Amino acid sequence: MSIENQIESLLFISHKPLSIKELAKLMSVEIEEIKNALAELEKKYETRAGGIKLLKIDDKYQMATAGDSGEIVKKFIKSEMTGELTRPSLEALTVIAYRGPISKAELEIIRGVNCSLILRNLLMRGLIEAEEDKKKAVTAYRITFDFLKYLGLSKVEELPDFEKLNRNNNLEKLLQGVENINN
Amino acid sequence: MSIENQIESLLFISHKPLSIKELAKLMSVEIEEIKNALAELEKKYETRAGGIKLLKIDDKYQMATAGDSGEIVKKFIKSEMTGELTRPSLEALTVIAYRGPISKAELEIIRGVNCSLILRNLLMRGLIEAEEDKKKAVTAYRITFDFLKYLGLSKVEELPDFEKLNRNNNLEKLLQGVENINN
Amino acid sequence: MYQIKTEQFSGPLDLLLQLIENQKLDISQVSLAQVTDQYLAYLDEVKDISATELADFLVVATKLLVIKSKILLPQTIDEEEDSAEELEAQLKIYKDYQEASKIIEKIIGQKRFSFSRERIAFQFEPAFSPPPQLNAKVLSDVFGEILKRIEYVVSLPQKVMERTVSLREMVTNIREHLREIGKTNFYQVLKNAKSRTEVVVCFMALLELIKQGEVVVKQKGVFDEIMVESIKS
Repeated sequence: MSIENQIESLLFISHKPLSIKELAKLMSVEIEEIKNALAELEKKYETRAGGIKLLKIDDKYQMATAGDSGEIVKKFIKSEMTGELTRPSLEALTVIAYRGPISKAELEIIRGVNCSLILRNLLMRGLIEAEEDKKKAVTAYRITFDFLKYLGLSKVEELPDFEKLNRNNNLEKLLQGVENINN
Repeated sequence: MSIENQIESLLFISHKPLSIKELAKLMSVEIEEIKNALAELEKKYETRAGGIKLLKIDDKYQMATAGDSGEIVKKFIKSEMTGELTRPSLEALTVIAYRGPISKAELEIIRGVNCSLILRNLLMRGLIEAEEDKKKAVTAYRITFDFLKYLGLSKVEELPDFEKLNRNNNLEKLLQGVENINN
Repeated sequence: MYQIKTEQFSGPLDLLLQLIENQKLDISQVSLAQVTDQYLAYLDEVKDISATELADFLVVATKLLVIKSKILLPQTIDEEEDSAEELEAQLKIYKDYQEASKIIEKIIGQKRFSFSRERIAFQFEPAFSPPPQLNAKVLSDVFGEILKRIEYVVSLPQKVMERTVSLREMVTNIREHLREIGKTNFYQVLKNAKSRTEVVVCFMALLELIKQGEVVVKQKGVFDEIMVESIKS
């Protein structure tokens, strides 16, 4: 059986996102092969535009129902998802979605407010996750699949103006300036 | 959105086979329409011959992994069910051991992150159990007797430093503080 | 004076942006200077601002005053270029993301939610399967570490409070400077200012005095000294 089909099977039964590394280990296959197969699979799901979507965040993948079926699936599984978010939460999530993985300091420069409490709140709601960057000794935040499911998108790159807001050159300058002040 | 896609979404998310009648009722659509859409869907899945199959048992439909993936799927389940716990799972288990019975909300306040997935995994492995607290209308989690026995203990109070760790000032403050914010 | 709705702003930049947009201005140092008074007025009026947020609102307040002083007193403050440009740049960037957040809000509002399965799609008998290496000692160690982390979380609001209090002290200093400046030359006071903060404090004080009608400020030409005269004396 092809690697692509095996990956599809695993993503289908799994209750959680799977990373390229996990898949490679499980299947005893080179990372490169997994990557290629996933790229193929991604393309197919995008072209089909059916009732199942393949979601992607960085090197992790998860299958989910298409946004168009949102209402009927919600009814079927009796989900209480409302998608309600406060303005500060929404702002923080936006910045993290466009610029993640992002440090707390960077987020605070963009929002102009201390974000400790809001980050904690979003972590508890499972809308973002934290990851230690051991090299830089900082914590980086990124959005989770749960937040992607709020949006009904396959990946953050589908957000409007992603290119522009992902790499904001003015911001790079500003961040450097602030680092200099802090040092 | 097409009926076909909606059916595909429902079959994907459902844990049990769905009948044509059930689908028709759920979607408020004529039986004939469901039948036609299902026929289309069946054809597509057959042609694709991917990692997911569309099974028909009597008048019920279900999605399943393709037969050839059986081995890798079993390997995945085994990896989920056995072996050492990840750090986040271990932390959750620890908090439940020392503070159980404890609600999901309290656990998440203490750990500062969402614990849905972890709780499901610990339940699956028989390390914790859920109990409905009817008075508070919440689910409370505690470690199982099997796990206690595995640790060589007969009750949680025999855990090392139980008194000291179970009654911790900061812990009480944290749980109280969050209650205040919520009120 | 323009009335600001007492609504909850998601932060100082949000407030600033709305003040500028209400006046249909573009983001520039000049427009920032123009809304400085309204910004400060809002801080005076609003009561339900939390301690956490107040600190951040005050930080922006000082930056605004630096900008305003830079525009009004170009010859005295030249090393403040960075701070002024920084706030302008920060606000422009914030605006980009705030607009994006409104689009995201709309996307979520369509409720085109996706769902994933919550359990593995495979029938198997749940069986007790403990992690082989786990023992009671590990549990107590891990719990100890969790408690340590909690110590930090619990102290978080306290830290924020401390920061706010120190900023409050600065505002108190302004009141004290009020008297002093009323009887002296503003330029002299500025010259003696040891830090950027002190310059800001002095300037803030001057603005307050003018607003309260206690002093008048006179300047013959653009680059001439600013003379402060107390009306009451």
